[in-house]
Amino acid sequence: MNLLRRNDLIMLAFGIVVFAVLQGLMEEGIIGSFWKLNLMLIGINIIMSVSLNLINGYTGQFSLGHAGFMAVGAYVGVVLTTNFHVPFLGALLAGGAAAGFLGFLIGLPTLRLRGDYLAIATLGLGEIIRIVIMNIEYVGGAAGFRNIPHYTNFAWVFFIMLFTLFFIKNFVNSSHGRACIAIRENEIAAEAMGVNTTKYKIMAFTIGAAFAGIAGGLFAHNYYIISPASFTFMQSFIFLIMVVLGGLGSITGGIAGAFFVTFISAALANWPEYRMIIFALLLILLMFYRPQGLFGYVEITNMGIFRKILKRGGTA
Amino acid sequence: MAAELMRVEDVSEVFGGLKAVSDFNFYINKGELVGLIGPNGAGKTTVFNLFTGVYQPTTGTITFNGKSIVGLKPYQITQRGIARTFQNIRLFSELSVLDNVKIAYHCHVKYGLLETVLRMGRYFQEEKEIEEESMKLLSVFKLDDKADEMAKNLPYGAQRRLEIARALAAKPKLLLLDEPAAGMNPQETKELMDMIRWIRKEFGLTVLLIEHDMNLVMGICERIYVLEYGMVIASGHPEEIKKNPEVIRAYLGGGA
Amino acid sequence: MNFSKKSMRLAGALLGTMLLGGVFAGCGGGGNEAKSDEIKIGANFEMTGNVANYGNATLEGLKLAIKETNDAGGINGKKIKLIEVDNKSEASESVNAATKLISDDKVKLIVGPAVTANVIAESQVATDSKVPVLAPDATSPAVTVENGQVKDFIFRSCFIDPQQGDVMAKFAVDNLKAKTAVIYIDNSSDYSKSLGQVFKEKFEAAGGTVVMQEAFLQKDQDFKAALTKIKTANADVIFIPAYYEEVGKIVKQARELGITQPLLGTDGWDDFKVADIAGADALNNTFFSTHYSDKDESVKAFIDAYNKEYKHAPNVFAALGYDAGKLLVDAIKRAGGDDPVKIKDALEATKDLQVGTGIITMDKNHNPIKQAVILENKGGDRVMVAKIMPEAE
Amino acid sequence: MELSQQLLQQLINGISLGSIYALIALGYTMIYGIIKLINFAHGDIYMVGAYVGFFAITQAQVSILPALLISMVVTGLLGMLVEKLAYKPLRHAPRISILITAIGVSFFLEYASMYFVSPTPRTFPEVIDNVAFHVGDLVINGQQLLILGITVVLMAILTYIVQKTKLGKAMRAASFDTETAQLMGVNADQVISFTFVIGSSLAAVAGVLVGVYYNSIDPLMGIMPGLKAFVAAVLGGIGILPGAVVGGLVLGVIEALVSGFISSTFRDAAAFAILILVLLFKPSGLFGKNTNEKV
Repeated sequence: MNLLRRNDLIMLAFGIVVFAVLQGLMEEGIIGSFWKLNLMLIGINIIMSVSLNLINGYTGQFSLGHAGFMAVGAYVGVVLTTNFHVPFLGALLAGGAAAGFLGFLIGLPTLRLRGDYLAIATLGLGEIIRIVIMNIEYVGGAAGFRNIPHYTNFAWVFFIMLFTLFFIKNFVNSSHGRACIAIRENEIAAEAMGVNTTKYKIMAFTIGAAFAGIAGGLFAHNYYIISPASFTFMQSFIFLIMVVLGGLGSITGGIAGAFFVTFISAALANWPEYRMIIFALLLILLMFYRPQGLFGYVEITNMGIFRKILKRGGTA
Repeated sequence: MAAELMRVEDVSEVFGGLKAVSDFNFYINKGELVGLIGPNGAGKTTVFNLFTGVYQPTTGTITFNGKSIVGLKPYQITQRGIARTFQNIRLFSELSVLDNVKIAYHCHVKYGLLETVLRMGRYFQEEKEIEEESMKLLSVFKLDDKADEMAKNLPYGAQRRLEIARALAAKPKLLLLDEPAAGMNPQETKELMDMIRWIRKEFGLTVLLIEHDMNLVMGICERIYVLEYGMVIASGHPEEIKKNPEVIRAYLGGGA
Repeated sequence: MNFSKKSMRLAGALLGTMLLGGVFAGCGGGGNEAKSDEIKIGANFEMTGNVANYGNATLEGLKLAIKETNDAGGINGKKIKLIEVDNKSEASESVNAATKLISDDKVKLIVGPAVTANVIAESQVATDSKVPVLAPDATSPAVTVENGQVKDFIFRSCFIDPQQGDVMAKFAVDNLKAKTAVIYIDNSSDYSKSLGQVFKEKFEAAGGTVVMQEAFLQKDQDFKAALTKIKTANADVIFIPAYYEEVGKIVKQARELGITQPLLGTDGWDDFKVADIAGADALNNTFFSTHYSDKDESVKAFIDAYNKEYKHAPNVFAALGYDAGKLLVDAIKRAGGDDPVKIKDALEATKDLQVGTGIITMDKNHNPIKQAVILENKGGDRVMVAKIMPEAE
Repeated sequence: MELSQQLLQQLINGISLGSIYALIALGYTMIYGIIKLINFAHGDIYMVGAYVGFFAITQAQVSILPALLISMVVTGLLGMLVEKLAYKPLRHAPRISILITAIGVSFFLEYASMYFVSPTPRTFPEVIDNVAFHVGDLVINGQQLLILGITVVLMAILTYIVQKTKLGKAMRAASFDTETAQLMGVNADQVISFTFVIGSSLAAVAGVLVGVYYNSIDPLMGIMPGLKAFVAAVLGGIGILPGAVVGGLVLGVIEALVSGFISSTFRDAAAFAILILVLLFKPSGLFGKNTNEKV
């Protein structure tokens, strides 16, 4: 029975080792500031893509408004730290709670919609959030919020990312998570099996939005300034691309997608005029050769070597 | 015995002027195995959808276990103890056979969100129980060796069996089977019927069965309702039904 | 599982390669040591995204100035090497770009970005690493001074918003005898918002009334709804501090709706595209402040050189990019080497330097003291109606 | 100007803006109708249409009608090419992969154009005389009438094609059930190709007209109108041609009213809010029929 917990501990230890190695490389200056910044960005994007994956990949609800929730978390966070001197962790959590609460409010009516209709509705909601922020002079309007204290560092990003991964992994491997997956697979059958589909759609949406809010807080405290222009629907597209590239319904996929997209974008920084063209072509080619994403529904922990390390409990 | 489990009185269902079911009266006692037959388009599946909350009756009452279930959502009805299978199989096709069954335990899980994500408290105990019970169910339906296979890769007959296993995992008092033998060959059908008899005894279930094929129902059901154009044209023991001229007319056509 | 082992291996391999690639690319930073015969300058500009046309134009001007210097033998025998990075017109990407320039490319100075918000975003990174920033066209005061504090390493090579807003408000009251005004700003730009603010203060201080304030957003196409509303205000002048792309359309649509009042603008108007889009007739009776008049003899050299290099006339962004180039070349010369702190000191000491569009002296707030002109669009031509030399502080 | 006059003027402004959305939405809704794909690249196809028209007029020195035709042909072919190269290989893949491909194509068209024609906006030459009609204080512009007229005529022609011709029947059949249609002898590939050609050439018409009307085009001009056109199509009931036109007009009028009486900065928010409200109360759009999944 405690195999599951043992596996968690192994993963945690593995995570800490990865952190120690990366942190060491940064302190030694082997990883320069630019790549350090990008590693942090990858971490934040992993939180975004894995949380979006909970909504899109696991629960099958096509949301295109994730950048909007990120914006809410970011702005609530920076107002609290900059204007009210709330400690960083408190501001992050408050940002996450605010985004989650908004996700809940928005989810209640809109999650009745299906497929493309839900997609365009959430896209619209994301834009509404952004436009409303843009019209609030208190947070700097369209020009952005300035003088944000620089609290985010690699350790914050890494451990919050790790927490997010554990949270979502544990969630999807439970009866709650199975209820969400059942909705994705066949909503009518899920309902017939006693799953309160509305409740679980909203739950997934709220949790996803809350983590996006926390990621927004991390993002904002990394850049001294945030502006509504960083949270457009184009940004929601980018998060969706991460999820689909990595694999819908796979946490490993979410990580790989976030890594891939952020990395490509950074690696092409020296060729600005070709960057987006190459990115677009890569995207199309990847969809040709792996339409289900790099990982599909599969987790890396189910693959060969990891299986041997992590002996799985029972038959699963 | 003969305690009543479900009673349906004067239920009608109107779809935009079309009466799919009219003045439907029905009861089923605890432990009974009842059949619902009728030609194509007679409204059998509509009746199931009314029982399970997919549709709401336009008029009439449905009482289950002494309480009205009209107005409840499908998942609430499942939680009250009615589980069903579907005429057109609705498995969670991209998931493993085991996960299909595990999902149906959903409404019996007590651990909360916090216990889930922190993996403490009742989580491990309950997950272990679910896994064991699921495997037990699968072995009843001879699916235990395919537990890790994706549901959509199962052969047709096995998919039908998995749907029944999944419905049972919801621990219902009343099991509704919508054409469970559709598309099966006679040998498979016979095995299935034996299995239904057996699970009814083993799990102490009440079963309501929709079938197209009259002979099959005759062999297994204790009572039968015959539907035509949304109306009950006959009900009673198989022997009575066999002799009923209305039923013969409905099935053989022509004017008797 | 229905995925073949092969495809999983492929996925694994891809991921592995990316990881390795990341580490190597990370190491690559160290190997990029500067050759001793060149001085590395970073260019952090909006090359893609919403305001790419401003970023690219500035960059073109900057490149011309650098090219001229290198063709003339460089600075003390050293050539300037310009390293360009795109910030996608986004504040956070501007920080990424600046970080890359400083840590990977080890630049000695950063020029850009074009837009105020993106300059402010990178300021902290640059200040922390003691690398000076020279902003060619960010006119908001907050770029160089925040909360009364001058930012040590941040400079600009253009005038600031209050100067322009002041000039135009006075012009409206004194020359156009305006009593009422409508302000129509681009709500997505700091530049436009702060100019609107200054104009309102100065115009009302001079006895005028601002009767209506309206706003639009970058990349808007259709302004008729707001213009219909503005028309009802029937003010003496309409002040539109915005960039040329929107300005052209606004002027065209305003005239189509029968708005005949004088339209006033700022240096964002200074592009021939405005005339192309709006048409010469529509553009009559409009006035804007800018950095130079193309009729000015001292500017001719720059315009000719630019025309020769790029086969089209420079706009104001290109001119300011060129100015920034001249300014930095001068500073590096005086710094006598490529030490960033010395370059910074030299920038601070800039005095009476002839650049493309005028003569610059850096004031104590890191803002150049620079002339402004007011041009009138008249029958398809631009006529200088005023030249204002700022009083030195 | 009185309030009622101002309201009327705003209605005129709204209808002229809306007819542009409607024109783009027509193509959008046709393509969605047949392969159920939110073709995010449609807005960029419209941009390419505008550029082709621009180069035809400025480089090849042709007048507006041939320029329109050239643009329609080139853009129609581009649409077909995009479908053949990017979407067709994925016809049996999960829908979301095609959607991502569409976003990829959209990025590609935007940034490839930016590379080839530079991000600087181009000024469209004035090829159609712009006459203004004054009715009291109201101003109506000849180009506005032209765009609205062309939109309505194209809608009528398309409706005729879809409802009455053999090709239209094939399109409807393929839209309803591609596989069955194929069994019935419909060459689905051809029909889908053709839909893309029509949809894209409609976008080209919109692109050229917008170029003429606003005088300015740039590589990112398609993003917002593309999105708005999709909103218009959903608003009217996706897949329904008159729905797309009505949706576009409604959207335009809402935007004009919000800009005129509240604030321009809330214009887009209001457009999306209306969309969401409509979807909540009538999930299939103004003209759509509600369908329930059969259990």
